[in-house]
Amino acid sequence: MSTAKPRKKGEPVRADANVAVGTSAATNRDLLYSMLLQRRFEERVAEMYAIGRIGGFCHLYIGQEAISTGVISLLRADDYIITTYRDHGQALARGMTPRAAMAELFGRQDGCAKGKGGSMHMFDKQLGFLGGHGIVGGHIPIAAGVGFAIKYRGGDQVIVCFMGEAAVNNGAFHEALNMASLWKLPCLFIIENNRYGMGTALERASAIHDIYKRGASYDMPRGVVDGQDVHAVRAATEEAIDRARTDGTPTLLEIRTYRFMGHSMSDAVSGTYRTKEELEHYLKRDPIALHRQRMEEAGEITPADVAAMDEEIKKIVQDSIDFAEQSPELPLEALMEDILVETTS
Amino acid sequence: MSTAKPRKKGEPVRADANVAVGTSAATNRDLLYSMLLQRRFEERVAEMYAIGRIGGFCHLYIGQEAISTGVISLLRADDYIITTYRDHGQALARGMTPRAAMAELFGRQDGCAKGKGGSMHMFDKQLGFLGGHGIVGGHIPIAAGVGFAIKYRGGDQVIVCFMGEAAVNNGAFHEALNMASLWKLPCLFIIENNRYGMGTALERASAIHDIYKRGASYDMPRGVVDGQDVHAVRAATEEAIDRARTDGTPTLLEIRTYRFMGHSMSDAVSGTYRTKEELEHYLKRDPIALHRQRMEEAGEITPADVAAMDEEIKKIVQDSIDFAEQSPELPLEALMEDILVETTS
Amino acid sequence: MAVITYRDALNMALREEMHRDDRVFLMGEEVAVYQGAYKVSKGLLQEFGEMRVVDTPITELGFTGVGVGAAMAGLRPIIEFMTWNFALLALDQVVNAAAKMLYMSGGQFPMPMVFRGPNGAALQLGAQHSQAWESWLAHIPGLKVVAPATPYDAKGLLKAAIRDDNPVCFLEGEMLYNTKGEVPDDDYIVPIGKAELKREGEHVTLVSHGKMVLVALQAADQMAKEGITCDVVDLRTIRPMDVDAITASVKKTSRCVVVEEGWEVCGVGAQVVDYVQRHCFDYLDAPVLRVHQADAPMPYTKSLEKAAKPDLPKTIAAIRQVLYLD
Amino acid sequence: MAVITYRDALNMALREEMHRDDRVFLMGEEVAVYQGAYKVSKGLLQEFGEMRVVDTPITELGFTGVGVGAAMAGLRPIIEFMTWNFALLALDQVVNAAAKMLYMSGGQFPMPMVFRGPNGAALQLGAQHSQAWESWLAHIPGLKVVAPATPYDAKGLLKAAIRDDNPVCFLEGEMLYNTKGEVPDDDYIVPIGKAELKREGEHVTLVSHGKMVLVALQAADQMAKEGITCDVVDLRTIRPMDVDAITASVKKTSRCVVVEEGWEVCGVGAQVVDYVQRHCFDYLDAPVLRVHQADAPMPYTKSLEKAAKPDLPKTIAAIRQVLYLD
Ligand SMILES: Cc1ncc(C[n+]2csc(CCOP(=O)(O)OP(=O)(O)O)c2C)c(N)n1
Ligand SMILES: Cc1ncc(C[n+]2csc(CCOP(=O)(O)OP(=O)(O)O)c2C)c(N)n1
Ligand SMILES: [Mg+2]
Ligand SMILES: [Mg+2]
Repeated sequence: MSTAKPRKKGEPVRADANVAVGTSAATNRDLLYSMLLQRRFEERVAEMYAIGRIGGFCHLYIGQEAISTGVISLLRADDYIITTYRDHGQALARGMTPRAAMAELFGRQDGCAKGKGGSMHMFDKQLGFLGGHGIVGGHIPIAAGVGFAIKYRGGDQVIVCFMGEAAVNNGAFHEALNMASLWKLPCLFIIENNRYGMGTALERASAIHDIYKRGASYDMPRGVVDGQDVHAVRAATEEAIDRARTDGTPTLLEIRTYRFMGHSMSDAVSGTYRTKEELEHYLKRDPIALHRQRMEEAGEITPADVAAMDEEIKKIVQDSIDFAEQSPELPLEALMEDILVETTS
Repeated sequence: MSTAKPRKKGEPVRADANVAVGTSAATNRDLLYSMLLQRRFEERVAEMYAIGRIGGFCHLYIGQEAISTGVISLLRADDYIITTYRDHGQALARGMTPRAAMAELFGRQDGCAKGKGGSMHMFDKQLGFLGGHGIVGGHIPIAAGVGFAIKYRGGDQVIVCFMGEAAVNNGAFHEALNMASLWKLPCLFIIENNRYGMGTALERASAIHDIYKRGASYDMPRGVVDGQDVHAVRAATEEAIDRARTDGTPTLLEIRTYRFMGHSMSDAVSGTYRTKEELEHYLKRDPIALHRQRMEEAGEITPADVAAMDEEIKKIVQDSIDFAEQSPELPLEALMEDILVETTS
Repeated sequence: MAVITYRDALNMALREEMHRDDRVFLMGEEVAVYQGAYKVSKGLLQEFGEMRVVDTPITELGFTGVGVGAAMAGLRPIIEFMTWNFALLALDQVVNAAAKMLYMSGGQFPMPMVFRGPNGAALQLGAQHSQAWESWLAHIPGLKVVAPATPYDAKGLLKAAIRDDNPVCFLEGEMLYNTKGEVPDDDYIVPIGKAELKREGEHVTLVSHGKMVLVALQAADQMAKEGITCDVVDLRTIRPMDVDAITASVKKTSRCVVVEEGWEVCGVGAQVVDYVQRHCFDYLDAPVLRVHQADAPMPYTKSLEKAAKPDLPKTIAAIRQVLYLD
Repeated sequence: MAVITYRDALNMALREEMHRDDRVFLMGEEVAVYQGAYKVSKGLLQEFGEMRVVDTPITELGFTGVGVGAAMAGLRPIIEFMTWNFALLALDQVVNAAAKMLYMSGGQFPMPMVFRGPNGAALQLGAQHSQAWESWLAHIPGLKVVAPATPYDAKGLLKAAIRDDNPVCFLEGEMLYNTKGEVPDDDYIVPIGKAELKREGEHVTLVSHGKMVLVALQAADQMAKEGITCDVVDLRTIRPMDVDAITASVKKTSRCVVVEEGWEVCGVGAQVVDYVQRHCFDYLDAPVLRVHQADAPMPYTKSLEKAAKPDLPKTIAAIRQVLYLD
């Protein structure tokens, strides 16, 4: 049953919505809204990148929205999230406003990191959103450290660590998971297995292909999940969260998905390393379409409702662009700020 | 059946002895000789360290000799070995002369690395002995690289990589084993599980205690072996070598043993992190005593034979000390030599 | 002589050397199927096969160690870092293994290998993807460090690096890959350890390397309009540094400005200053000045990034200052 | 005032700060049950328990990252490296995470943490265990780097580092742990960023830090017998460097020698030279000279190791040279 608080129109799924696993219409609507917001937001991000409003490396999340939405919809406001450079979706799912996210992408001072971080480094302390990290694998031990702090303080929060499947071959993954299990740190290690690390297929990078099985090396509860089905994601996540809150047991989840766009804005959608046919095959399982269809079949939503939601979201995204456009860049003296703090404790 | 070539008295077991697994008297005698040589050599090393002839960090191998001897006795002269800072035993088992080893420990120019390497960094290119390495885990990817070179050239050699059980938690282990299996590199990864990494018991460092099981994360053949029984070590090694020579399949072997001395010369044998009782329990399974007893029971050797062998070995070790004593240190200009080579190809 | 890009010059060097010596192979992330993250290895997989052009998992520490082992066993690895930013994870292998193996082994194991990839900041890549590591690498005995500024030097130095029997860190530049220049398609070498006087002048010595050489040359052009001429010393090799080339120029001009991409503290410029003041003490008419990145992590913000980077105006300002022009 | 060892001074600082603030914890290899590889953390496990004194697996990269995460979540980690040699494996976390988090997050995440352990060569530990990393660390904006030479400074600076809300790299010395000095057992702080004039003189400025300060002081004593007196500037903090303290002294003495443990190229001394020639150009009567480790990996060979290290005779020789004494 959903315990979702009433949500103001245009407000994304709140981290504190505390929606339980279930199929209530309200919950499903929140989930659809969250995924659609990420989708529409990033479609416009691609445009903004093309016309030079956004620079640097920009990695889109399109196709993977059921994971960010499914996992994060079950978190409490005092839980933590840490992720990779592919961080727009999770930031929005956590409740970062499209304005703060878009302004960050534009490099403006109203961005979630005042424009200093950019696409790969979104942060929001209030939301327990510990960033957007650019070094593959680097944030995994950091997640274990957040878990350590939770245990140190005797809290029952959890930290969710999103990573790509290619990160699983990196030494940082191995060191972090061993410590997380050895010390029983309340971590959810979420592998977003979109089958490619840049241009390298999983099978060309990992000696085993059911990578969740690596959890066995750390005696860690593990599982594999359909990442295109937001309900499946939520079911697996809720179990993992319970374990973590109860006695700090960490979990490794391999959530299988597919990246509908190129690795980054500078990578072709298909051609070099994956075929058009493969792409089209996976496009058939669009997480948003699947969820919407299920809702329509259950009579929880009508095409008209969806169209209205879509319109509303598009407005919100347009508003975020207008907002970012008029937000200034930091003044030049800010270059030498935020390097060190003056304080001591 | 043993195919051991006739061995001159005083000559350690040669890498090219090519002894097959078996229990022929000659083979067993070679194995006993090899282990006893390591033992007597290191007993004197401890003395030499105490009187300041040897400096720096010095890690003794006493108690683990069945592993070096068992594994290396099956290698061909063109195979490779790489190991950690705890490298005296393997160097001698490979056929490094006690003179070259002792002179290296003394830091003299007749040492196997001209005295520049010291206890932790013994090298002998002729023997395919690729060193003693001081960074825990660091030599494991290097071993994979040697395996890569073997495959690259289409050879059927193998590389044996010895490591301690604590190295298994390090990221370098994970990255190397994944690549070795993914690319089918002819590597033997030998974990010498002596139950402690310095003062840290395996159980306090690793989330699983049957660490050979980590091989599963890389789909790598694996096994656990009694490291106090030189025959058991050889049996498991021969299988692994066959796999590697046949089609490059690497193997992970956890060989269980115990360090009879402290971690290094500056660490007490027992007290802080392990009890006297535990030590005494393990001392009962001295690999040399066990092997000798088995030989005596089989009537392959008499106490008198052993005494004679022991005498001979003690002479050889004394000779290595006399040799090292009179070997000079490199001249001062050597400080700036061996930094770069002048050659190009 | 053909005019080609820095990228194609590197590609040519790789191809020529892989043909010349079949012990040479290229390993790194996306070097094979993807043809290189920056397409430097374009066509090599097709030409040399997957044993010699090897895609790796994302394991900088691991595959760098694989290169070290391959070198110990007689091969000549070229290890590509997608960018040098990620090499931070591999420095233990570069420093503790590659740079020291020859010494620790008492001369038994030379390490004929090349570590290469783009170094320094590109455009708006943010704090973790915009670092210049030459001063760190130059600190380490047992390494050679090279940073070509032009397509000609890129080809010649990469060929020299591949043939060198020592570990060579080869620093390219994402912003340099598309720059063009004349590159002979014959088999030439640019010697490691030799700087080049890229512009001759009388009044000021500009010392630089890599991408910043282009800025130094622009600065020289601009000052020339005011009748002030500059020696532009392109170090090309940072370690071992061609101290004679620097001091010879400074003894002539009596003034020196060092331009580099990296941070100030203990940067390459600091070492150049040390050499200059030690060897040209009585010749200097002004303190040596340095142009470098602002002492801050690189911001994503466009205007701040621009302000953080060493550039033409900052170089001009330093030149004017050593000339006491304003 | 009690005379205690450098080791005990550090232990005192750890104990006092862990009592003062229960967000402070110590993590590293062998810090707990084993009481520290060098016994710096003696008794802390017994006093504070295993949640605050934590033994880790051999995973420098991993447990340093754990420290970073703990700091992001509000704790104040002290990460011990058994020696800084092994920190090479952790530099990605130190540089790309700890040093940049505040900046990348637009000021949201300060990183109140300390990275500490012995730095530099001890005796015959060979090439992989004898390295001094201060010049590398000092290169990085977002870090503070501290290297106390005396027990008094060790306690005061470690307490300051633990209270600092920024990441502080704290460089100790295996050869310093047993040195003794007066250390008050009350709660004092030595401010980060302030050098100290450890000896006052007229003729030459000796700039040094950490272990080498003791050598500089010996050199000052010896020169004093010839009537030549030295300012001995102990940097104490390498980043941010107290440039004023250096230049004030050099403006007085007109001569300067920098003594450091590490390698020459792009070393700390190079940066000191840069500051001195820039700010004291018209005051200098001689080039600034540097004393440092030979430009080679550290050999195990006893006599070669001695020859490789900076020492009293080399320091005296440099002093005499800047005075044109022979
Ligand atoms: C240590 C490191 N090496 C290389 C890179 C370059 N790089 C950025 S993303 C990426 C692929 C990561 O793939 P995966 O982990 O599957 O995540 P995905 O991009 O598919 O979400 C690579 C190689 C990096 N950022 N960090
Ligand atoms: C990366 C690194 N960290 C720490 C050390 C210090 N150290 C040397 S040996 C050792 C313990 C290793 O234990 P194990 O791998 O079990 O090998 P053993 O000594 O038992 O043979 C440690 C922590 C090191 N040499 N390298
Ligand atoms: Mg992926
Ligand atoms: Mg062990």
